[in-house]
Amino acid sequence: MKKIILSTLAALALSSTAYADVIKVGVVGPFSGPFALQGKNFKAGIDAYMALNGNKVGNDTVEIIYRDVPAADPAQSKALGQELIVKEKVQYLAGFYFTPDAMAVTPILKQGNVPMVVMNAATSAIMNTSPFVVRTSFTTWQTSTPIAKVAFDAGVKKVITVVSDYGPGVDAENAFKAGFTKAGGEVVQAIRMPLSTNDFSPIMQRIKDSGAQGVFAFLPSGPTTLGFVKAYNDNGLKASGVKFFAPGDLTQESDLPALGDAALGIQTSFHYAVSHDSPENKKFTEAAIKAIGNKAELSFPAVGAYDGMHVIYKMIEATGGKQDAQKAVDAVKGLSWVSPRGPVSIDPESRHITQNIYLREVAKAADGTYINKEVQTFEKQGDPGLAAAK
Amino acid sequence: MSAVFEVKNLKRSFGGLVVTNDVSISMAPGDRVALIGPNGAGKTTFVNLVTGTIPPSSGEVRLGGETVTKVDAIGRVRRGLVRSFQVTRLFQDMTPAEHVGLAVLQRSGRAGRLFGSFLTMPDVMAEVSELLEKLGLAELAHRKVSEIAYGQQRLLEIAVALALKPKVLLLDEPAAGVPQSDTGRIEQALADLPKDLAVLMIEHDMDLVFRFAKRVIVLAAGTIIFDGLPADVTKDARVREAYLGSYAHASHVA
Amino acid sequence: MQTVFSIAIDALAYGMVLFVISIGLSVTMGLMRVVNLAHGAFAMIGGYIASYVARDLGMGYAVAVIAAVVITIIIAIPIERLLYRRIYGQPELTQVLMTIGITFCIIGIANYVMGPTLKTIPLAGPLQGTADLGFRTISIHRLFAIVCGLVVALGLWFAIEKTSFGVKLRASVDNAAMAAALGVRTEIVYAVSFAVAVGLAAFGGVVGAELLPVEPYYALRYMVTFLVVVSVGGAGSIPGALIACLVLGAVDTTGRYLMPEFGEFFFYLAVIAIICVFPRGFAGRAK
Amino acid sequence: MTVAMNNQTTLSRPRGGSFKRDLIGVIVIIVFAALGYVLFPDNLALLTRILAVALLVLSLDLVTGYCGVATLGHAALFGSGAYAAGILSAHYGINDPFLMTMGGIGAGAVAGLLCAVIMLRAHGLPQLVLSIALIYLFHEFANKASSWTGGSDGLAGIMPDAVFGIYEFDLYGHTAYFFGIALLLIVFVLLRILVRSPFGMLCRGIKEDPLRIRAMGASPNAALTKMYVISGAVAGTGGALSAISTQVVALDALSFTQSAEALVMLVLGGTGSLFGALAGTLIFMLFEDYVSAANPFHWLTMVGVLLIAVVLFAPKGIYGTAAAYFSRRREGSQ
Repeated sequence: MKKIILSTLAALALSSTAYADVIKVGVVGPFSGPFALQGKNFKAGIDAYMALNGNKVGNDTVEIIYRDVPAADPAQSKALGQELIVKEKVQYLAGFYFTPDAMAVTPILKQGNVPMVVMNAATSAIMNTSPFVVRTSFTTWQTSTPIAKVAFDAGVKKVITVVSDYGPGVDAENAFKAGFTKAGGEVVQAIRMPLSTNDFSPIMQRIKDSGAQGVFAFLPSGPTTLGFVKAYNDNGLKASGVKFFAPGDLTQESDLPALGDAALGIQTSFHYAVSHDSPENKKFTEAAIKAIGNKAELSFPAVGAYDGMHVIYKMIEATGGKQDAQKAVDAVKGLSWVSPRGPVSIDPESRHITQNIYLREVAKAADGTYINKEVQTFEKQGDPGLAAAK
Repeated sequence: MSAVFEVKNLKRSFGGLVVTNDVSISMAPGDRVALIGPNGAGKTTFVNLVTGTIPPSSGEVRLGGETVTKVDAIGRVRRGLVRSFQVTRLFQDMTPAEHVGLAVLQRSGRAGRLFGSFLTMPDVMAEVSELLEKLGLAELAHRKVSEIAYGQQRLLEIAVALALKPKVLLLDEPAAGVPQSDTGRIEQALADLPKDLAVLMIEHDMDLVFRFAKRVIVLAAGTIIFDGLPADVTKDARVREAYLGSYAHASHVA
Repeated sequence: MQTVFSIAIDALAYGMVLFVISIGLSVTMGLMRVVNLAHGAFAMIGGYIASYVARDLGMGYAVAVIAAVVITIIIAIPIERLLYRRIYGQPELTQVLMTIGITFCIIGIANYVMGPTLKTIPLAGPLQGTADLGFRTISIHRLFAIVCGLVVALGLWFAIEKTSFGVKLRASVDNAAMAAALGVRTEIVYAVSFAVAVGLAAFGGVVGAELLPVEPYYALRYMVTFLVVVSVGGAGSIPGALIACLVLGAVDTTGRYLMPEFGEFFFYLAVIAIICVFPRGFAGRAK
Repeated sequence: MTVAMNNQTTLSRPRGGSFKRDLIGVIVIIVFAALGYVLFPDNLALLTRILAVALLVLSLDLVTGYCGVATLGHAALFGSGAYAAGILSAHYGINDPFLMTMGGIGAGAVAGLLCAVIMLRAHGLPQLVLSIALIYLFHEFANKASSWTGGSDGLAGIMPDAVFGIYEFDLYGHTAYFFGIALLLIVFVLLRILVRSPFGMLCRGIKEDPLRIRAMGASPNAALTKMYVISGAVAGTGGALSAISTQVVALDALSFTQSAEALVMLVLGGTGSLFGALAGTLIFMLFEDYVSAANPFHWLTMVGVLLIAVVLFAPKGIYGTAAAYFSRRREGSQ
């Protein structure tokens, strides 16, 4: 008898969460610490989406719960992910700026019956760790591959690659190498430097001595980017005609004011520029700038978060607010919409976003601010990284 | 009787300055020797050379017939050369029982044990009680050192040294800084030192020297200028010169 | 051969920038015996002030440098009176706890007030651009940093070794009670030294900003580098710090050129090697 | 306080049985563990993390609190344990949690030996810098050996088996929590025995005056090396617990940040006491969790204020100051 009452109670408890009016979304990201700016962009993207689309899906109210992982710290990320699922009873997990933080949480998705929407972490392999992961950002392979063709077409046949020695850096190096040798070029040297490097003059000397016509670089956005670009100018590489190619992490909009004139003319390939010219983007940037408070701080993680929210809203719609990870993920496979970055879709197989990659050049806008001006479009790019890993 | 402790032609210079010059001393078990000398005579350097804290420029130190010149300070302690310190160096947070216990454990090769406590080792405790009682410290056995009087700390220094069962004991001014009222107990402790132990005492207090030593060595400017009976030391012309002239020469020697 | 020269110049420039930023820490740690992990935080404050004055107020580089030094010192005075004074002579670990706490607070406040983005300090006209050395170009600012390093080194050496204040400072360091008995007001000596150290931090933060850009996490990001450089030199020694900066700068730069993928290894292996050979640092005095 | 003499040849034992205090310690830990389980059943992941870090801080207390070696690189031992346990599972398929823990203990001890050999070449500030250099070398090494460690992506694929084949390491973290509590209790009891042992006494002596210890014929460096190895085993236990409970190991386990945080927690609680280490860890991590959830954007300032407040108002650490206060009270009332 007692058992029946208990199980009835349990069922009641379960059903009350399943048909709850409030649907919680747990967002894990770096909201303090050296990467706080990126976390701030997550929040701006989410706030923008909810400002434009309301906080209700059907009868259900969406509530966001933020948790801070200041730097790549998978143990902390896992503990917070667990807490969000078990204690806060979130139906969706989202955010994740760093790959290891995302990878730490994917093993518990199945048991927790919770889908994860990755809003930034850019290593291809995340998608393989769980069928409940959907990604609305990009992969380093995706953004670095097109620039190889750009470099080759610009007449550069010998390139030296310089990357920060960590996961995304190595990904960028491999992606560029694959694309560039396929096009017929030669990578004369591949340099990996420690993440903490702050004086790049000796690296510039290496580039000079290598005899390469161009340099492909990948560094995480932030202070090192500034040092690298300055060193590139100050050591006379720019003047001597060594061309500079990089994925757009290097010319993140929030770094551009600091880079200033030093960055002018640098070409990068990326999935999103704040200056992208479309009505969707205009709407997005207006709302996001309002949310973040300072236009100069807005950059790509915000659009990943914005589209991530779009995917989550579609999932809630499809499941009617019930907790069903499989159904939610299935519902967005093949989903396509027009994002602020352009037309995008979720690849049904990899659950990663298919999108346009743009070649951009740093330029001065009419109002004196620096922008990434889109000059060329590579349409409907998937993620070549997964194929390469196989 | 053969020498238990020998120093032969010991020499040490810092740069061009010779601080210890050709010092030779030989001691047999049971000897009670006092080493005296004016300020800056090189006594501290001599102690450091003998204990192995600094290496000599040339010369030899022998312990129980074995040459230990190349042996480090720890090795010499293990071979039976133990010293006390001029200013007590005790562990302020530990008790006298723990001090002596640690010394006994170390001597018997048990200081590295990861379990148990000397408080539960009967043989160690017997030795600890015996030593503490002998030196009149039993009442204070479980007080922290920081809470006991300086005179008693000096006695504890001697207890720790004895717990190491030395063959040669180097006492560096054992009564320094002790109020007059307490020196009696220290003198008593010195008088009670094991009979077969060779003791070299470095001391300023001439009364103590005369009561304790059977032999006196005078060090001046790094050289032995006198080695003989206490009764003869004040009569020696060179000793008088060294002490009375020491004020004039101090700046050169120091 | 050109490459060797080129690397040598890079090493010199990098070492001097390190020197300018770290030397203030050498003063606090060596002369005042405070493990001041908040040193980088003061350098960062200096950088922010200079950036605000030069970029937002448009008042020029020279004004910015002076404003940064003066205002940082003014900000530091209450911190010294209320907090640092409590940890003089305390165990090192207590000092570590206090100064890390101060650093966290300053980072949090900087993040709140100035925002998380990088801040630059526009250079004065003559410092912009690059100079042609014949075989390579180098930014004029780097040359300026080298000169600053030399001037600071000479100035400090003179102040400590040749002035009456230096005598009082060294006396207070060696034996505070004795110095006080001789009529030296040690409290004032400490306060002035602290102000000098903070001023140097701010100056270094501004001059070094081209290499170590100003952002809220500056204070923690480079804390270790400063600490390492000062300790390898021997805390409190100006020539020691200079040698340490030049040697470590050279090791780091050369390593980065020859085998960039092992850059960190070279630097820290050199640190270990140096300390094993000089356990008190290059110019460490035996106590 | 007077010491009663039983007879003429043996001293009485000091008052206040140490066994009683051990028992109290164990009971306090169990009570806290039970409270944590009852009050925060949904936060077991965090509580397990606290347990793992507590082991690291205890291990740090052994070298810093009991031997006076200041280090900002202690996570090297913790991380080595974590990676060893993780690699056993991810690369060799050894998924038994006890074997993984043993692997962590062994690796931690080896790392401890390695660190000791280098750390003991200097004292004071240069020693602190050596520890920093070491932790960066460990970190870089793990980053470079990415085929073993997963590099900056972290080591995934750690799948510990159920404990005794029954208790799975599940989402709710019950097993991990109890596993961690068991490890902490065992380590705590062993460390209580250790710090009271002849060796523990020797180390306290070394902390106060290494020269005096040399004059007693004992080698401080040999003792410190031994303590470092023991400390490594303890930290390795914590690392293994972390790897088993989170099923992932990343470079942050070997980072300067982790080391510095551990030191902050230790000083916060009070050095030279096992309870201080535990209290410091618990207070710091709960505080951090609370303020970072309350304000994910600006919580660092609050942590800074806490540290400053502790130095100003509890200079011996929170536990150390409280213990001193109560013992004064007790003595006053007698």
